[in-house]
Amino acid sequence: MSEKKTPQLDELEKGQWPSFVTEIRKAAAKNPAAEDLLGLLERSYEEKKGHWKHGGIVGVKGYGGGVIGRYTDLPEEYPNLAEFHTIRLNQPSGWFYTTKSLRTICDIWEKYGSGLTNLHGSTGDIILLGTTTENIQPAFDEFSDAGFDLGGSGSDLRTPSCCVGPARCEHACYDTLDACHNITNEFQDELHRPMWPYKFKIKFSGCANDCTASIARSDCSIIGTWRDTLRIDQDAVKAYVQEGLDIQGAVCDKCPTRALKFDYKKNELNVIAEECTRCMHCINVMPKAIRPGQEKGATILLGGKSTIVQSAFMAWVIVPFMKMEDDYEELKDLLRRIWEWWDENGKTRERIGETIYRLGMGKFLREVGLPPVPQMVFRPRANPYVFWQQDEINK
Amino acid sequence: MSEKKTPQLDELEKGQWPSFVTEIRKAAAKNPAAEDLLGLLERSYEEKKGHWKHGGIVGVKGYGGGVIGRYTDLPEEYPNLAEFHTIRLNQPSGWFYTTKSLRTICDIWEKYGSGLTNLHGSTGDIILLGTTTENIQPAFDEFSDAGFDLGGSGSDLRTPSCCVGPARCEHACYDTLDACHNITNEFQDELHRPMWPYKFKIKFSGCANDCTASIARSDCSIIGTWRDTLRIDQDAVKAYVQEGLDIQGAVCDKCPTRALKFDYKKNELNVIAEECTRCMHCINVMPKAIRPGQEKGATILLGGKSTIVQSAFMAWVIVPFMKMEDDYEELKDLLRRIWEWWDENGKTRERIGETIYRLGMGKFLREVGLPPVPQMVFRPRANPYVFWQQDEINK
Amino acid sequence: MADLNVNGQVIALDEDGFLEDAGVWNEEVALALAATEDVSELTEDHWKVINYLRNYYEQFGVAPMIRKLCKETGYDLKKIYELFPSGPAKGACKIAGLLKPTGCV
Amino acid sequence: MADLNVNGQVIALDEDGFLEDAGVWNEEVALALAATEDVSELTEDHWKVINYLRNYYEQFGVAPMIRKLCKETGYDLKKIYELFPSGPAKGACKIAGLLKPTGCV
Amino acid sequence: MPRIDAGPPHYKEMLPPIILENYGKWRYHVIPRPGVLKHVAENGAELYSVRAGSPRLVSIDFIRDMCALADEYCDGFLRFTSRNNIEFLVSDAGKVEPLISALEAKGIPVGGTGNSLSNIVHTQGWVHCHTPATDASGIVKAVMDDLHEYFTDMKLPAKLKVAMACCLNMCGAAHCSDIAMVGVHRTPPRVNDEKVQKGTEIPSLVASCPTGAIRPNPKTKSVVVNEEKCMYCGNCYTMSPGMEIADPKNDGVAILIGGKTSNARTAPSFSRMVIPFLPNNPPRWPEVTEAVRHIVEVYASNARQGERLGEWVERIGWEKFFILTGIEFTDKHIDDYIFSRETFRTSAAFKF
Amino acid sequence: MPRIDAGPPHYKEMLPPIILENYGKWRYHVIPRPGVLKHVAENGAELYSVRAGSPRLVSIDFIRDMCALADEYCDGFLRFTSRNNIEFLVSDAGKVEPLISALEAKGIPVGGTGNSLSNIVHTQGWVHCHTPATDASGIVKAVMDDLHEYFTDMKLPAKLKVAMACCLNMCGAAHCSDIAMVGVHRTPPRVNDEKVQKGTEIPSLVASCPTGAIRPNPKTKSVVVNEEKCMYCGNCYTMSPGMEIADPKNDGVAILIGGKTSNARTAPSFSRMVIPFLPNNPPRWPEVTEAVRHIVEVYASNARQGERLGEWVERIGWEKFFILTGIEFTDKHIDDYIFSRETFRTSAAFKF
Ligand code: SRM
Ligand code: SRM
Ligand code: SRM
Ligand code: SRM
Ligand code: SF4
Ligand code: SF4
Ligand code: SF4
Ligand code: SF4
Ligand code: SF4
Ligand code: SF4
Ligand code: SF4
Ligand code: SF4
Repeated sequence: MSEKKTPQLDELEKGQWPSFVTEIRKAAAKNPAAEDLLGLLERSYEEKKGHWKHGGIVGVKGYGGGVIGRYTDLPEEYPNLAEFHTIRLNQPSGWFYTTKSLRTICDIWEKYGSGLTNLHGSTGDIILLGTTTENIQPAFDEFSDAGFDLGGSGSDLRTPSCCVGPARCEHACYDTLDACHNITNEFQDELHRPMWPYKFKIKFSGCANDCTASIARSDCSIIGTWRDTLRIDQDAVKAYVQEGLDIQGAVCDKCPTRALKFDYKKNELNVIAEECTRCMHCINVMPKAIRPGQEKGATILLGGKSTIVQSAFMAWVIVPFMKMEDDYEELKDLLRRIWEWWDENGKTRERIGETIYRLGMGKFLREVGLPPVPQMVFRPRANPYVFWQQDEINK
Repeated sequence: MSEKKTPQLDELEKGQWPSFVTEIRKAAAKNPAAEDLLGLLERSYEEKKGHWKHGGIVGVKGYGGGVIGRYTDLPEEYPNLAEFHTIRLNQPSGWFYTTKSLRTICDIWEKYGSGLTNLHGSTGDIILLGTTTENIQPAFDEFSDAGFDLGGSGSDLRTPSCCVGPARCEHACYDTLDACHNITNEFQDELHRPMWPYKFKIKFSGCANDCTASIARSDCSIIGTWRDTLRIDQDAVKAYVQEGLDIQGAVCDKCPTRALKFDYKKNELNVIAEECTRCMHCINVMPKAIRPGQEKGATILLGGKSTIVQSAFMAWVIVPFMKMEDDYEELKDLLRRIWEWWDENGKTRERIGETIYRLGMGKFLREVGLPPVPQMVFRPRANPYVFWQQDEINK
Repeated sequence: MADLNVNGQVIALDEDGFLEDAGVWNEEVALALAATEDVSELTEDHWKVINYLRNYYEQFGVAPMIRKLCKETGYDLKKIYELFPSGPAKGACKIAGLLKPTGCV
Repeated sequence: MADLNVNGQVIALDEDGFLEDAGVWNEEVALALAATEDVSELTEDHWKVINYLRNYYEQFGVAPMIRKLCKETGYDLKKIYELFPSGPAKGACKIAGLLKPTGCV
Repeated sequence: MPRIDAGPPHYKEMLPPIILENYGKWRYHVIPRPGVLKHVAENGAELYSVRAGSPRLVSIDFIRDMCALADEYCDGFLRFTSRNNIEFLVSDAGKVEPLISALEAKGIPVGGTGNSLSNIVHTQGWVHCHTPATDASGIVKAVMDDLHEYFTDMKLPAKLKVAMACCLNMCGAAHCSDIAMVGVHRTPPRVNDEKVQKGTEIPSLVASCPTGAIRPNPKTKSVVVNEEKCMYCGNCYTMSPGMEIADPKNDGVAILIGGKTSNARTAPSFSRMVIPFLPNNPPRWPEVTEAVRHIVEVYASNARQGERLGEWVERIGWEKFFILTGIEFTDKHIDDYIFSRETFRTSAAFKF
Repeated sequence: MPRIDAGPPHYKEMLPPIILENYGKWRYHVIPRPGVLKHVAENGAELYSVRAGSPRLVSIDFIRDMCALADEYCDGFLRFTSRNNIEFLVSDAGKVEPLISALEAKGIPVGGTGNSLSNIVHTQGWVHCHTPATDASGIVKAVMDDLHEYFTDMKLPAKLKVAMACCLNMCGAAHCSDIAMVGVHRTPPRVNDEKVQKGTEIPSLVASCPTGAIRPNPKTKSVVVNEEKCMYCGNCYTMSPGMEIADPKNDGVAILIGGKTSNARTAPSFSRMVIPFLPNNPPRWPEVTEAVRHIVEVYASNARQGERLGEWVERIGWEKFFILTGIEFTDKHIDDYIFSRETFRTSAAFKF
């Protein structure tokens, strides 16, 4: 079909890595919007600038989020991109699919959209790239019938995501897939109807390796851990020695707290339980010989986000250890209290981490009812600027 | 003389550490202001509060600083403390004295003051505690005749101080006493006539042990260092081995950059020159065997101050290496440029470190003409918020 | 999006169906906008929300935060979505003739 | 410090010799204050400094920074000390009837 | 009527039998070859995951192709990773090699496991977003072409996580990656008074500027920008269409390095600026690909085994990093934003 | 006429001959016994420095006494250290012991060298300052009495630098000490409108408050304090006599630990809050002396040889420190000021 030349994009069909241009071209063969996209993108490559208008606010009935409105600033030239909205579908926990479910998505998207997707968006959603205002509602209706629902956008709970966890990983300290699914379903209202100062992201990682990068990428990061002692299988240790692993160098010397002692003579490895900070390093290197302890749960961290505006924040510990059980009631209750506090105290477009930074951890902890513990900080304050409460001073 | 009871202070004449109360009592035997001070202090101990009025501004002719005005808020009861000002005398470099010079100070102070002193004030001055407005000028006149001069106070250069350095320390990488004396004399105007946004302190330490705590306690910290390689005397190393020093454990393992390699067989210690950060640790433990290199000079750090108001600042590197030679012209020139910039840009009561923090190192470096080098930072910025200059962008 | 025809007067809308010129808003325009957002009639409840939004905007130059809207009108979010199926931003603000909410999506 | 006697009127000074009540300042008072600070007469140069200080204070509610004083009057610090031997704070501000400088000593 | 708030499909419907049977009972894993993970369950069951690279921006044709492979080799089950790779879940060991051949025949690389470069987390760029300073997919394609061998082999000292974000919003969460490429502006926004008047909540716009560079202008009912104070973050444009900041002549890419999010050994850390600006040179951004390759190569040949990029730099010191790479250090590397103080070298110990 | 700007006496006039001769030519030193440094010059010359404790606040009688000793044992030369100890510069080895005896006879302790507690750097307190929240000399005396043995012996793991500052201005530079005692207020200033009206530049006063708690009150021509925002720093009082903040019922002492300024091994570091408040109980502040001794003892019995207090705590982790000492951790330990963010534990790795 396409007669238009795209010399720059053509360059990106060369090379060994699979090409997104080839993908757009495939879609363009069937869909005029995708075809226009090739032209528009080539134009951007020439001019070194984007051609999408600012903002856009479209959606489906009953929801306040889940769709990103998008219009080109060159509708005359690229009429099929006059409306080119994105639909965010909530992925299943752990990004597992049957081919059947994926094909269903493809079929619906072929009907209502450009045929282009992102698997996945950076928050975790299935991103369906490019449809018209008119098609949004019918597309949603069919996705809904097929068992899919929208993800988050706007100042709401964003689509939670989780690592592969117990489905395929020996390190998982709690059931990340179940927790993610459960929490997502519990907070459908918060996910679909924006009501807060800004967005709020939750990510679930089964251990401190943090394979969802939750500590940097989510307001609430839930990282699996254990309270007792990691378990060492001495036979497996000996097997590693025989394979030639330098246990002292590759494991003990790299343990951040030097909690591991290797006995050369006996080929035995022992841990000083109270020194271990459960960083996962030794377990990573020797998964056959070392495993997490048995009293498992998660550490809850709060406040992660990227650079805009007040600098990037890494999430920090607010609950050192929480059991992930009883339908996650403890976690749900905590989240509700946090949101209530944030909603009451946050400014527009202020992430929870920024609100706490502005108002202080002390106030946050007191008002949310969390007990202060040294695990919340790397180190105590370096200044003596303590706020005293009315009931603590002598009248 | 004193009939007044001081039961609380009496308690502080007990115990093994020499007592300041005993000292005040000695002075009180000859001086009524000192006697009143005992009473006033006892009263403070009873009431748990101070009895000095706010502020006070007194001085000598031609100077804007050097005297701290002080009046009690109970002049009726303690008439001899109605005026009880402090004179700051500039100590000699390194706090070295002949008994003759100290006696001279005592004699003059006996005549014009309470007979009480601090040897020394926390900035380094000889602190003469307690005199009247009337006595300030004549006291100064006599001190001046005896070869002493006032130190700093107010928004001026504060009395510089230095470590014992080459006078008695094998580690000194430059002549701290000479530098301190020279700089103090060069900037007498800045020392005696406040003219800046706030105070400015300089301290000189001969090596990274920083025995004047300059990095925390002075706006400009001048710390001796060397550019080449530390020198190791292998015979002395062997002697330490024989004395039983655990070189691997106490020296090599504690070297922050692991720059030292100990050869057990040869009893030889070697350094990887480019890895060494000249922290002084190994030299401290083995002064007979290890010494600084031969190409000596100093690192210049800027911005140190204590907690009020914007938090404590530790000084940071602005010139990694400067030779301390040629009458310190390079240092003087730099100081002048820094002061000029600060005076132009600083707000009232804003220390240089705070001004730079507020306006940015980039602006400071560009305007003061200092070349940016990685030694100025532990690590580069974590955000992409770079300011571009007009000549760097495409018009 | 197509323009709006209110009693013969053609009123310009942007792509998202918001008023191009907020100055032309009046109650009839509101009614016409409501129709575009699946709101068939504007009840007292609707007007309470609309008026609150307009007053707040007039006073502060910004739309209120949702929490405030709920608190001050006494309607919870569920109720707001019942009144305005496309929600407070796309629905209520549009009908109230406020600016298109920007920012966070 | 003793009070000041200006043409028979007794004017209260604080311990440091600053006016207790800045409102009583006038040129004669200035002259009397000058005497307490080893300034025997107030020349045109003196008045330039005094007037600058008073005007600045009136406008901003604070005394100017020294750098500003020097820049605006055109006198360097040396000259200021020649005019007011006890310096800009204790000398010039006092004679100009400004508040006692607080803060940094 | 569609169902409302039904939530995502249940993950259990998506799991292959071998996972359902061994759920939470995996014992350990090994990496028999690049791109293949072998997980062994307590009962001895073995699952092979074959990891394949994807451009992420894919057509439904591509998805259907992958589904066909999954049907053939994995009984119709597959997953995607948190870095947008595809994982084929093979329960029959004999099908691993044939699957890999089939993938390679389609030009789909297998790799990204263990000490390799994995897929680049990235964003929309000129393909779909309104605020980009550069494209995302294009740079990613160019860089992955260039570093292909590091994806298919495991010859790096440790895992290498590269991210790309097309503007400072950093949707790619580039702020904690081993290497981050970030689209940056370098000139202040140009105020379009008409658009600000018509389409903007002025108080929110003013409040959006982190450096306080924007002031309302009551006369024009618009705003003015103090250009001295602007550091081109683009946050004002997010708030208002009237604050155009895209500038083809000056937009480009910054490189930050040394971040990580895992807690293994060292605490998670932010990426840090090493190259403040490289020009936008589509379609292949040669300056960017070269800079990234150079950093990867210096890292690969200097770091110790098991050392993440940031761990290596922190051990040798950033001053040494600039020497080893030959990258020029400028005032732009020195932080001058809110948390600058903690980056200043408050110590006299450093390397020359 | 006095000389103006003549500067301090030249240090060379103050140096004993042995120093003049060996200036810059010292080769090494040893510590033959606590309180004595033996410096050996390249030419073999030996200088003994005998270090004696001083209360710092001393009378001229005391100085004359010390001069008498210096005349007798050191040919009339002595110095003071940066921590206010006195050093007698003895060039005749035979005079060291007699000097020590003479000092001890006068009740002057000899020590403070090597791995000992040295003198406490401190400030004016109720003796001379207008802003103190507590006394300085009194607490120092009480603590030094209590820890006397650590001054005269060298039985600590490393040097121990204790500082005392009587208000948050921290003239004692307590912010980087192994142990710091700091006078603190706990209630907001009480505005005295009259004093503010008469004696205060209101704009400077308003600007002085780091948390923006002070607003001008045009009606009263004074100011009002938002008590919620006040953290009792006292900076406003420094600016205005009308902002009285001393409060006998609530003023007291906070303890911070773990700072250092030397660059040896680890970078200089700030002291950190471990006890937010202890009451002012003159004359001997038992709560303070006990707390300090307790911390010293836990440190002494747990740290490794050569480890400064802060190095020890950083190695074991602050969470462990609170367990070992039994000090209660509260919300007051968590920073909520400008640079709080860098103190938050942005890591899932910690000890229970
Ligand atoms: C689609 C997606 C990028 C992608 O290609 O994958 C995306 C796209 C946009 N993001 Fe994002 N963000 C996406 C994940 C992220 C992430 C990563 C994450 O969630 O792990 C971040 C960093 C983490 C964080 O939340 O801090 C992120 C940080 C932002 C920010 C800055 C927020 C902040 O507080 O730092 C903005 C600006 C805003 O909210 O106004 C933003 C805004 C946007 C907008 C809506 C543009 C805007 O200014 O309004 C982009 C729409 C693009 C479009 O037209 O399609 N996006 N955004 C990601 C969502 C897909 C999904 O749902 O799965
Ligand atoms: C006398 C001395 C304490 C002592 O007992 O030794 C002292 C005493 C005062 N200092 Fe100081 N400071 C003294 C060394 C310090 C130090 C230590 C140092 O210089 O190494 C510091 C911390 C380092 C620094 O400069 O940051 C220090 C930080 C302050 C501050 C806070 C300044 C800041 O920016 O953080 C103030 C408040 C001010 O300047 O308004 C202050 C203010 C004061 C005032 C003038 C009180 C005031 O608010 O106006 C005190 C007068 C007491 C009196 O009546 O005698 N003093 N002051 C020290 C000076 C003696 C000398 O000249 O040798
Ligand atoms: C599949 C995936 C989880 C998922 O749900 O999708 C996953 C899976 C595994 N991760 Fe991961 N990680 C995955 C993303 C991550 C991330 C997040 C990211 O890349 O954005 C991280 C944190 C990144 C960081 O620190 O910046 C991550 C940090 C780790 C680590 C810690 C590495 C380190 O030493 O710093 C390990 C342990 C190891 O490999 O030794 C680990 C280990 C593992 C193991 C070995 C766990 C296991 O026993 O099954 C899995 C195979 C790793 C491999 O590729 O060699 N995984 N892993 C993700 C694959 C992404 C990809 O396609 O490349
Ligand atoms: C006399 C004095 C310098 C002066 O000009 O007055 C001095 C003298 C020496 N210092 Fe110091 N230091 C002196 C204050 C300091 C300070 C500043 C302070 O205390 O406020 C510091 C930094 C404190 C800090 O880090 O918080 C200081 C940190 C050091 C260090 C590094 C210790 C460490 O490992 O952290 C050494 C090296 C050592 O002792 O191994 C050192 C070493 C030395 C040596 C051994 C240097 C030498 O070879 O002559 C001297 C004898 C030390 C001893 O007492 O055992 N000196 N030294 C100061 C004595 C103060 C006192 O009366 O106690
Ligand atoms: S975070 Fe831990 S549990 Fe989850 S996939 Fe990674 S290694 Fe496994
Ligand atoms: S998990 Fe980490 S801290 Fe614990 S023993 Fe292993 S390596 Fe050490
Ligand atoms: S700072 Fe260095 S040179 Fe100066 S006294 Fe201390 S150890 Fe010696
Ligand atoms: S001076 Fe410090 S860094 Fe250098 S070799 Fe010695 S211990 Fe290592
Ligand atoms: S990083 Fe910026 S330009 Fe790229 S998708 Fe996110 S918001 Fe859009
Ligand atoms: S780009 Fe950022 S800094 Fe510049 S005016 Fe806009 S919001 Fe402010
Ligand atoms: S610390 Fe405070 S109270 Fe003590 S002398 Fe310094 S300014 Fe005065
Ligand atoms: S004490 Fe400090 S915080 Fe409180 S009002 Fe005064 S200046 Fe502000």
